[in-house]
Amino acid sequence: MFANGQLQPEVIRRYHEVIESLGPEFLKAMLQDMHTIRAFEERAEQLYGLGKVHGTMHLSIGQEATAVGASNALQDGDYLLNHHRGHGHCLAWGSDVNRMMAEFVGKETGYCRGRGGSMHIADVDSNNLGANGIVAGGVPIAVGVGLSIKMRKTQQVCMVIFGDGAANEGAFHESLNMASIWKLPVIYLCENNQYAMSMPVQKAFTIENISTRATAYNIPGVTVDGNDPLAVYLAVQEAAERARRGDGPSLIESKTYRYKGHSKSDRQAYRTRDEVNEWMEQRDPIMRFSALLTTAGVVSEDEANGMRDQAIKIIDDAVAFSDASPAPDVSSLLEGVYA
Amino acid sequence: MFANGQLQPEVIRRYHEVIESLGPEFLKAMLQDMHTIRAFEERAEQLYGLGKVHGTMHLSIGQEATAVGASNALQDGDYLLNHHRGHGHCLAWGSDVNRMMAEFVGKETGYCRGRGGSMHIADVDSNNLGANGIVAGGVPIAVGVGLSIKMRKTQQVCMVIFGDGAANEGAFHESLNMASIWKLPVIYLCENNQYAMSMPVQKAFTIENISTRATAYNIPGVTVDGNDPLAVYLAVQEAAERARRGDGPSLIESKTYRYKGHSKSDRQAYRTRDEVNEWMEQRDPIMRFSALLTTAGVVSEDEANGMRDQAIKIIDDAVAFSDASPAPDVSSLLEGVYA
Amino acid sequence: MREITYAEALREGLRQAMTADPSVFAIGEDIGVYGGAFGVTAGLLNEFGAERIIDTPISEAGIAGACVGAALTGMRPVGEIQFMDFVTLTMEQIVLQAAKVRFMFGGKASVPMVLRTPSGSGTGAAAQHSESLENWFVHVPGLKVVMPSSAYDAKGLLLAAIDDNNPVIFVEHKLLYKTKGHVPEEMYRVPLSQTNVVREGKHVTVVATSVMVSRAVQAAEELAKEGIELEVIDPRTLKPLDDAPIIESVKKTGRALVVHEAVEMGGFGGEIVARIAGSEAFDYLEAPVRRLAGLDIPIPYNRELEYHTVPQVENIVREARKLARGEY
Amino acid sequence: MREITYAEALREGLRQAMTADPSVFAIGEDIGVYGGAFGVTAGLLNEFGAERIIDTPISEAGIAGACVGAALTGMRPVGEIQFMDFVTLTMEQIVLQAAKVRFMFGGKASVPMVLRTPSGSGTGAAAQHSESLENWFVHVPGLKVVMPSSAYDAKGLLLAAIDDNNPVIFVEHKLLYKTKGHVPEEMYRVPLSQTNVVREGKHVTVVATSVMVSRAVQAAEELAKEGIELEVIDPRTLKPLDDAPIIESVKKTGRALVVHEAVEMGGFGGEIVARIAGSEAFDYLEAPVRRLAGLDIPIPYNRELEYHTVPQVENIVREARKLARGEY
Ligand SMILES: Cc1ncc(C[n+]2csc(CCOP(=O)(O)OP(=O)(O)O)c2C)c(N)n1
Ligand SMILES: Cc1ncc(C[n+]2csc(CCOP(=O)(O)OP(=O)(O)O)c2C)c(N)n1
Ligand SMILES: [Mg+2]
Ligand SMILES: [Mg+2]
Repeated sequence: MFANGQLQPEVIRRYHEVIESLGPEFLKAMLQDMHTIRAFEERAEQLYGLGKVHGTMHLSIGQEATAVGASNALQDGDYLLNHHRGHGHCLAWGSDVNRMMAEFVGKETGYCRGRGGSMHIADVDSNNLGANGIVAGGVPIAVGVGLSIKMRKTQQVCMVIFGDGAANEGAFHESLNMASIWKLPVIYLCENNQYAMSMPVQKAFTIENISTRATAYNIPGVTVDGNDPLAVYLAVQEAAERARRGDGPSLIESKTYRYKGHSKSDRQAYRTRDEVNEWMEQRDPIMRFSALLTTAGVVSEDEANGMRDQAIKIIDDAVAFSDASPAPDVSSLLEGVYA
Repeated sequence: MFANGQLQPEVIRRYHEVIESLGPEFLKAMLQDMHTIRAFEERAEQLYGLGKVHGTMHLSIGQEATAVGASNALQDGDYLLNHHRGHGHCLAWGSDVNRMMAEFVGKETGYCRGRGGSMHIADVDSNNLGANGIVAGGVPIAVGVGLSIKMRKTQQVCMVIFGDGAANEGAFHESLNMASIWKLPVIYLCENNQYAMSMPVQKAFTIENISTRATAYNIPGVTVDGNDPLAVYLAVQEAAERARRGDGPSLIESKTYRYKGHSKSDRQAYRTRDEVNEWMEQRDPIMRFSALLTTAGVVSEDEANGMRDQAIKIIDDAVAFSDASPAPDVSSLLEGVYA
Repeated sequence: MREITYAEALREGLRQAMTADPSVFAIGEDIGVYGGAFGVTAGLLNEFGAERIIDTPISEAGIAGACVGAALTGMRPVGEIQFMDFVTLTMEQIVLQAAKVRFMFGGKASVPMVLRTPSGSGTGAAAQHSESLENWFVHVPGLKVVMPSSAYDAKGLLLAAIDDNNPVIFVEHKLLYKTKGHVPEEMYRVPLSQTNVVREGKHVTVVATSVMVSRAVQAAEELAKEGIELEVIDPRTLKPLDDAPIIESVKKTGRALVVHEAVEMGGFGGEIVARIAGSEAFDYLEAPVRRLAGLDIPIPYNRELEYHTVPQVENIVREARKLARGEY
Repeated sequence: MREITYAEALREGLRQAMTADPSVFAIGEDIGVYGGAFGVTAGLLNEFGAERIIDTPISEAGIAGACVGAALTGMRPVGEIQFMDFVTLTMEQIVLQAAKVRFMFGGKASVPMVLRTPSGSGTGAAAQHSESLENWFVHVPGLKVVMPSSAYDAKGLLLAAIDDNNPVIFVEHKLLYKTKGHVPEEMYRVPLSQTNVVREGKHVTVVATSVMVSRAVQAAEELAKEGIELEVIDPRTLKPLDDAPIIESVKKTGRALVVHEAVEMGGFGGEIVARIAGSEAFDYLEAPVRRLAGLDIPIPYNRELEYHTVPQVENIVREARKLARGEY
């Protein structure tokens, strides 16, 4: 098992340079964020179990590395188009946990005033253009964001995140083609967690790597270990540089795994417990990154252990905030439809 | 120039075997069909000019080789899904010119009783499932035809024809993926005539060959000279065999050129007269195939020359038929909506 | 009498159709091992195998196209679009192909397909998973639109829809899936285009669809205590519409209220009002013809906001009472 | 007074908006060197360059998405969908994204985009190129729907639509492009949601949209010879609808006829009838409220069949006369 440390020396050697260049504070914050995401998701599930949440949710436990690696490779002012399994991305983007939690439970203090809920959390002020309830719903929007950046001649980039399932929507195809012909500054990040609801990638694709599809648009396509935040970080960073240079879009496939069911009511008949356990035990992104940073001497064992507690505290506070927040007033029901 | 015969010996050598195996009658019929298609299109344009046609039309002059090569590679019982520039494919499929012409001018004796017109000519009895006014409209339908064949366990195949422009619709992507994962007996024939209305392929794609997109679905993709009916024939034949074997779909790109404007009212500001002339003079499919067959001794000069006259006679008769045909009766207006 | 749920009734209908006719098959996202997002197809994969219970990639236009192509060539597909909102991705295939092919080809092809899809709010699924878009399809010549409001109708209408040689949009409701009702075991049909007078009454005609039918019946029960008798009418098939029983009823009651969950503006209610106001029933009208329908806002996430976005029993009671008392 | 065509008026409006505001740009298929399928954007490529007059591949969902994303991030895109039928390929982006984003995000984003598209039959383009689907959009909260019937309104409404901070579906008509009218050169606006009484009259209120407005006016001129005076009303903006002038008119005339080209069933006419029949105008009604609209069939290719599929002047004359004479 990874915790035994066998892989460490090689991994550290590989990452020596990047660890040096990112520096301990940055790396610690990444690990802390991964813990916070997991704690958010665990609490979300718990709140759901307690009947405090009306609606559905899509948990990203097991996928924290992709969210944290990707967001950290971008800069203030860049854009994010997120998808339905988006709590992690939103948090990693730097959104306020309190307002996220408040939105999750439908309170007026939530990012969307309780109108959006789990699937629609957005933080427009920080150019987080929202999660999306529609599979691939954000993918064509990325074309417009990319065009807008190009026309406004800023140095921004737009990252659009979507699942393996989304890569089979027609919108994927149209968007990648348009971004490629116009060399738009868009990073297409496909978070391949092996399943689209019950559909395994093996049945939904005849290709091994979704990144192969970049060939159809003559753009770079890479597949990275989505449970390794640094691998994701490096790929997104490279794509962002390319985009800022004016060289156009990239497709990054981040291979990861979702530990929980697709949404609230999933018997998971489409996979085995063994498969889930294997990912949890062998490839857990938090465990791995934690081991890497401790072994590399970036964080101490104590610090690493404290992060989980810190995360839980952050989430406790968020729940306290959302508990204390008012529900939207019915008299405001008609607000916010038109500008 | 081709007519000077320089290319002949090499071409003949290359095609020796296929010319032998197809035999003179078959080849002559192919050439005759190409003439008939051209005569149909020329007359269509003329009728349009005379104000006899209400609506629009999309002429395939210059693209006859693709239509004739493709259809002849298939068998009775196979399915055709055609597109808006579809007169040629329909004729090559063996549909009745009289009823096509009648449909073109909106008569009751037309294939669609005058309800469909140029863009919707279908001959359901011969499994010609119709032209389609929607770019890529037939492409997802091919999935269903393929599934149906598979479930009915027949040896049929389905050929769906579409333009280069259609390859940028989302439907293209969804359809090819579905056909690939289920190994459906579908032949995707992309008739790349260099333009989608005013949009040149160079601006709409960042890839050189549209057939490259087969990579995204792990299926065979080939590009052939679409002005060479034998090249098209061979590619479609191979794809059909593969499909009948149960090995799934193929993508064939047939590179050709449209001589006329996109539709009735096209100033063609997006291309030069020189470009058009070059294709007409250097690569005309009828001229080339005629030269090949005469040089190979399959047809005599006389026969070859007679074919154009024969084509015109066929079309004269078709016009006479459609002229003599009644218009639909207004009292039948509500018919044919529901089964 | 056996009682089963609306979802079970649909499953039984589909199972019987598939057993009786090898050309019937089902296709959609997660309808196999998952059993469908709302469990309608649970277990059918084991019974019929992956060749006839076809799980698809997330490609709604492709699903629709698969149905159109299969239907054109001798099969009778039953497609599922996981939430009605996602029909937005199928409109080209449904509206420009399925609905028109027969007419465009001079009456020479048929497209015997059914597209099942769950509409409606009430589950906290927010704006992109809660829509009721039936009137879009009502507006499209060549389509039929069916909207069962009970377990009994769900099975009977599904079997009739599968028998039908035209494309049928079959609109289910998320909140109805778990509601129970009497459902015979045999393979019965509820004919399409046969409006159902669910409850007789003499004061106000209430035309309601889908989940609103039972709400209207509840409202009728409450108002009956006040001596106001509602006649509750469920068109069941919205297109082609059997409007005669509606017109007849209004001639009797002189008052009409149309209730649906879909957004009022541009909705099916307008069609019903126009049928009444343009017909001979006009002369019998004693009050304005009123609509009660969804607010002109996207469905909000918050439970209470969501509740107030679409008609509830108390709203129907209030409106019908006002109409009956001549307060309009 | 200068007279120019509806197409020219649109072009002038777009040109002025683009000149005045660098965030306005146009995007669509063949709008550049080709000048648009109906010539609306002819010449603009030369004026503004390929960065602001953007020719796209044939990817309608992508065009819609391009508009949504650009609008969300500070631009004011004017998209073109070459024929209204092809909006079927954009419904997800328009209905589930553009229309809902603001509400879903708690009122914190705006999507100032315009989607221009030509509707209507009369050009022999048959079933897949002749539709009038405006009521689909009317049914969607968050959208605005505009439908100019004259060159003057075309320019003024387009400028108002571009100014507006919401997604506006701008429905043009193929047969109107070449019609001429008085159009001032300055950059004037016709405010959205301002219903226009095109012609005053006292016997029958005719509510007409798009190409039907001039047909209604022609019908009014004919009937005037018989002493029947039609009041012709053009809502111009279908959503949000300014219905007060319609209600007022019906209170005056007591008779109403709603005319549109779109298929009658499930169409916008139902909305208008329901607004009238549910309002205080009900008490003034002296006759049923009637609709005259497209037949419930796909648009046929043959010219004569096509002609008879949608309302023509003579049909309006006949219906209005019957209403006026109390023959209903
Ligand atoms: C257009 C559309 N189709 C179907 C759905 C229902 N749905 C929501 S998430 C999901 C699976 C998505 O899979 P993937 O893209 O791999 O993302 P993941 O859930 O695995 O993160 C499905 C089918 C949807 N929301 N939108
Ligand atoms: C969905 C859709 N978008 C746009 C159009 C308008 N249109 C008709 S043909 C055409 C060009 C098609 O190009 P291509 O697929 O290359 O076929 P070609 O005309 O060159 O044969 C366009 C834009 C359409 N009919 N359908
Ligand atoms: Mg996935
Ligand atoms: Mg082309």
